[in-house]
Amino acid sequence: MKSAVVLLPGLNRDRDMIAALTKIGGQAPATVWQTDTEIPDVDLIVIPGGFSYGDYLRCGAIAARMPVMRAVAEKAAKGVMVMGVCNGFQILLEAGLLPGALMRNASLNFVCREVKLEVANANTAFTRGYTPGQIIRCPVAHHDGNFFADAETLARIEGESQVVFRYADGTNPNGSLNDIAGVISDGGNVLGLMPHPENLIEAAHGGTDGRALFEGLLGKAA
Amino acid sequence: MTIRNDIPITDDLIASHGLKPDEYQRILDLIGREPTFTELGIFSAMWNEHCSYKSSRKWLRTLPTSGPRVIQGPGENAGVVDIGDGQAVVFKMESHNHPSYIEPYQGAATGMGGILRDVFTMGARPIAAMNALRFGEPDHPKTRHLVSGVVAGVGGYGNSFGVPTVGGEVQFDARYNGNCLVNAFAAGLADTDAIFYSKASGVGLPVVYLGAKTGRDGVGGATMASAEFDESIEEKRPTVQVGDPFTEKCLLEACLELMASGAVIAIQDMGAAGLTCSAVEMGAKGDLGIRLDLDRVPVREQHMSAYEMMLSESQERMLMVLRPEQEEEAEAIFRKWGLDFAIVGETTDDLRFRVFHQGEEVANLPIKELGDEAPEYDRPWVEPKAPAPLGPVPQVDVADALLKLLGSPDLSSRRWVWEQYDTLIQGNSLQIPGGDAGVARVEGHETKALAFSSDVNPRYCEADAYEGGKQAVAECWRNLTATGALPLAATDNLNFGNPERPEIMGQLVHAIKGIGEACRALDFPIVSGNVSLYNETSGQGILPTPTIGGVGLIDDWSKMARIGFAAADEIVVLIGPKGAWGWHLGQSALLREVFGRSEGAPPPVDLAHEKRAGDYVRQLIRDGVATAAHDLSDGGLAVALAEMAMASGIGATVDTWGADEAAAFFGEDQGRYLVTVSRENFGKLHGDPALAVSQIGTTGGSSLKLGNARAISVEELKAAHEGWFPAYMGQ
Amino acid sequence: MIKARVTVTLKNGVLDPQGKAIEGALSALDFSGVGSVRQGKVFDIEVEGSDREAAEADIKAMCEKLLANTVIENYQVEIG
Amino acid sequence: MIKARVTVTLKNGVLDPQGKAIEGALSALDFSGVGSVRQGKVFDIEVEGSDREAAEADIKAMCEKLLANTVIENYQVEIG
Ligand SMILES: Nc1ncnc2c1ncn2[C@@H]1O[C@H](COP(=O)(O)OP(=O)(O)O)[C@@H](O)[C@H]1O
Ligand SMILES: [Mg+2]
Repeated sequence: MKSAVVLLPGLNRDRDMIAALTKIGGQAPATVWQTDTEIPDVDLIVIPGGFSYGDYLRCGAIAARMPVMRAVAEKAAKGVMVMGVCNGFQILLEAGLLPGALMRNASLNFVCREVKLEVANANTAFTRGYTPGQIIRCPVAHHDGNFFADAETLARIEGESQVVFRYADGTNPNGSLNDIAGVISDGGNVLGLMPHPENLIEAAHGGTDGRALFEGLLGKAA
Repeated sequence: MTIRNDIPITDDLIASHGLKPDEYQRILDLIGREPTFTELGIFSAMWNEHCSYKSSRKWLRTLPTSGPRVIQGPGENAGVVDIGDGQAVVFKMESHNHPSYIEPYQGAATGMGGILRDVFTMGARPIAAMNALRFGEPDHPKTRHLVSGVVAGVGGYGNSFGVPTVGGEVQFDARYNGNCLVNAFAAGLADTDAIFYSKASGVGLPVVYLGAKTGRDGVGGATMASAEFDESIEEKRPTVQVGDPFTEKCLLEACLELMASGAVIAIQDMGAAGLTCSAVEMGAKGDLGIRLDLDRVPVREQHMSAYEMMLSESQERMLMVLRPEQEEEAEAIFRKWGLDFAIVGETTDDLRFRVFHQGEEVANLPIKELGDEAPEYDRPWVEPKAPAPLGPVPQVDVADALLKLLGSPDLSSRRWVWEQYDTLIQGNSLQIPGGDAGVARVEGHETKALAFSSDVNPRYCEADAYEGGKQAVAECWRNLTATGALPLAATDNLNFGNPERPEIMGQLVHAIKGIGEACRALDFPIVSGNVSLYNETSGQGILPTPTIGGVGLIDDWSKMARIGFAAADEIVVLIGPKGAWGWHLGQSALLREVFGRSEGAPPPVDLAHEKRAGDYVRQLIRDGVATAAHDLSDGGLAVALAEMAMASGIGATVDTWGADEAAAFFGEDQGRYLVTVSRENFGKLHGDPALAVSQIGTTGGSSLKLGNARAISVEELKAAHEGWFPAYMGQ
Repeated sequence: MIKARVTVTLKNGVLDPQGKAIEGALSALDFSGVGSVRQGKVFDIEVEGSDREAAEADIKAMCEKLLANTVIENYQVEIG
Repeated sequence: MIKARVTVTLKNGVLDPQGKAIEGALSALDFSGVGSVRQGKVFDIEVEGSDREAAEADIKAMCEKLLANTVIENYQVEIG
């Protein structure tokens, strides 16, 4: 399976993501720069975390309007899998590829800690490495991860099982509605999540709970 | 409105530039005429305490700065130390105290920005950061505001830039009420054959300006940083600099890309006194003149005068000498990252620093003298007074006292602070804050890792600056050792009051002597550092605070030790000096928190013992015998045991220790470690005849039982320890 | 040169963590009688030219495309 | 009930990284002729009572104490 990582100025977990994809997938992903208007033929496009454009204006807002994102949208429309982690999630929301918005954390503080995640929908291309309802460990590191959607949207995404990850065991770090940590598009090929599975994939990270996501995705199911 | 260059130089103007009459006379002697206004600004920037180290230089020279692994000691943007396999660690610590007091968020943020720039200017990618913070007493009306602003600022910058914060310090004391301390540390990794320096070489080469545009930020800032605060502080406000971590991150990537292209001959970041300091340094070091054309400097405000441009402290800027044939390539890299790139001058062979603005030569100064002939003072100093002897200390209820200490401002958990920092980014963090030292894996290497710790006990230094200086080094060295790391080298950030007062100067001299002696004894050279003086408000100086930031090397991180007990039913071993210990309560946390007293001498540091004990513990860790390790520091044995229990959720039972339980459990005698070993391995604790290696208890259960005191559940310990900070900050 | 001010505010019903935190902080500072606080943004923009209508149209387009997230925010343009 | 709007803007000369980034983004989006962009904040505040002057004084105090960072920001209060 081939993958590509989108690079934008200010992203800073790009190296972490590239390392995870390389280690688990066995080959380095292609990279595309913000001004690229074409994305190579890949099965998976990943937008990593960080502070694209410094998180200025709104997180992900400026990045979402860069040329490369038009190309991402076109690929997504064709069914290519797209995953946005943290800032990547914010960018996908700003680009209109996912429903809802991410507001400032309820504490107003940046938060970096390990949380528990419930795999609320294990029946997606991204989560098939997990069992339904499985609780995993995963770190978060963000300032704006407080998921919000209006009542109607919320009812819809809950009804359609578009909530893929939820903060579990009272570990919601940011005030997200319904403990939402990750959502998927109605087409099932675009996933956004706040936590960082790429930072929990090897012994050095103190755990490997994030691995199954990449293994499932990259067709290396454990 | 622009400021003209022919403003008459009056005594008031000289004084307001922080120059003393004899210093001004020296300027007249050097250049043989009256300086222009811009030249006066340039001299004031180069010759203030912050840039010239005029009060401390004489003493800094006494520090050990070399060693078999030291590639670059003090004098460059950061120190460089060989870690083998063709790689080096590049690190430094720097203060941003005054700016942080005036505007805590931006002050701390730009402090982080400055230290990160120091590291990547040398060609290293930053891999770890620490922040050592000191605030006034918790009840002081400004303290909460400073804590929240400084922590948010450190995080706001470091998180966005993308460096993991792996450690730091937070302390409170009334002596910091009027001057908080923000000491920021950064370390990066570079290849030993790709380290970049500020020394220019070659005549007629382009001097290139890179990064963000120049505004009026901090004009006069370096002068401010060297001035004692008084009530007129309000007037100094408009000089606040605002940090832009996004631009800095782009600058990092652009610089590393450019360095890899081979285009860079010399590079220097613009820190304090911006363009002035960086240009003079590049020229003076390379025995070259520099000619600057200010009309080419990218500015973000209109009508900036030469004076303002030369003194601006706008952030995220660099100066570089470039190979002319690679100019286009270089420019393309910077444009790609959205940064300014402008050729603003050239190197010359006349050893003059010449600055042109709107067709006028606004400065023409001898470049070497600007740097090298800065005044140096042998300021008068007096022997610090010996501390008053310690009176009798009553017995305490050990359990109550422990809970009180764990929940005190200085010993409580700093989780509220470090959870606002990204501790995991880059995916190499093996130990995040909360242990003895932060540990980051060396990317691309199977087994190697680096350990980082920042330490000083200012109360010890106040009571005895010499022992306190030794202790700061020893504690840092010990914290690194407790992870299994071999301490390699250190950086020092010397924060003191007004050096023109002989008592303060005496503290500085003694602290440096102590630091030097400890560094020599422990093979722990100082490779970089920073001095921050005049931390004084209305005559009240801060506690002497010589912060030591240390770096250690772990050959195989799979054998690294952590502070948490590894398992139940293991043996708890205390390692320390032989013979009767002092059970030292002078200047202890117990004395201060429980009895509200600060008396006595600080615990003395026996450096030969430190070395021996540290080497022994490190070997136990490397041999896989020690399953957990922790050094003893503030709060002594009881606090150390509690920390090991809390980190693991496993309790322990520890034997009683003679009649004086207060001293036994809370004494702060130096040179001690706790390790745990399995029962099978207990026999492997080879005896070192010079050390006391004693079994003092066993791990297990869910509570901590110390001597005759009531058992405290680990949950209760944690509640006390984790509670204070969030409650204090209102969360 | 035309100067404009754009004000972007959260739509009714959209969660405003910052506004809420400020409410709490104000009452902790003993300001009584504070009802709700909602936080928004302003942008002071200078555009070249002298045609105010064209500028207004331009700036509205900027709001739609970038300055506001119209899923959760409203905007308002004043030409100065 | 009195409604007030507080507008907080950066003082002249203080670097505005957000504004700068927005300028860049606008020109990347092909909006031409955009000079400078400066970003600020607005707070819409409801306070109890009907004494407009008292409310204004109160809100100014809130600005000084919390809403504005007067080291780098100016503020302006409008009572609605
Ligand atoms: N400002 C800070 N930022 C990050 N970590 C911090 C900070 N202050 C304290 N810590 C961490 O909290 C832990 C306890 O600090 P401290 O009591 O100073 O440790 P020690 O006694 O081992 O030197 C350490 O791991 C330290 O790195
Ligand atoms: Mg320690």
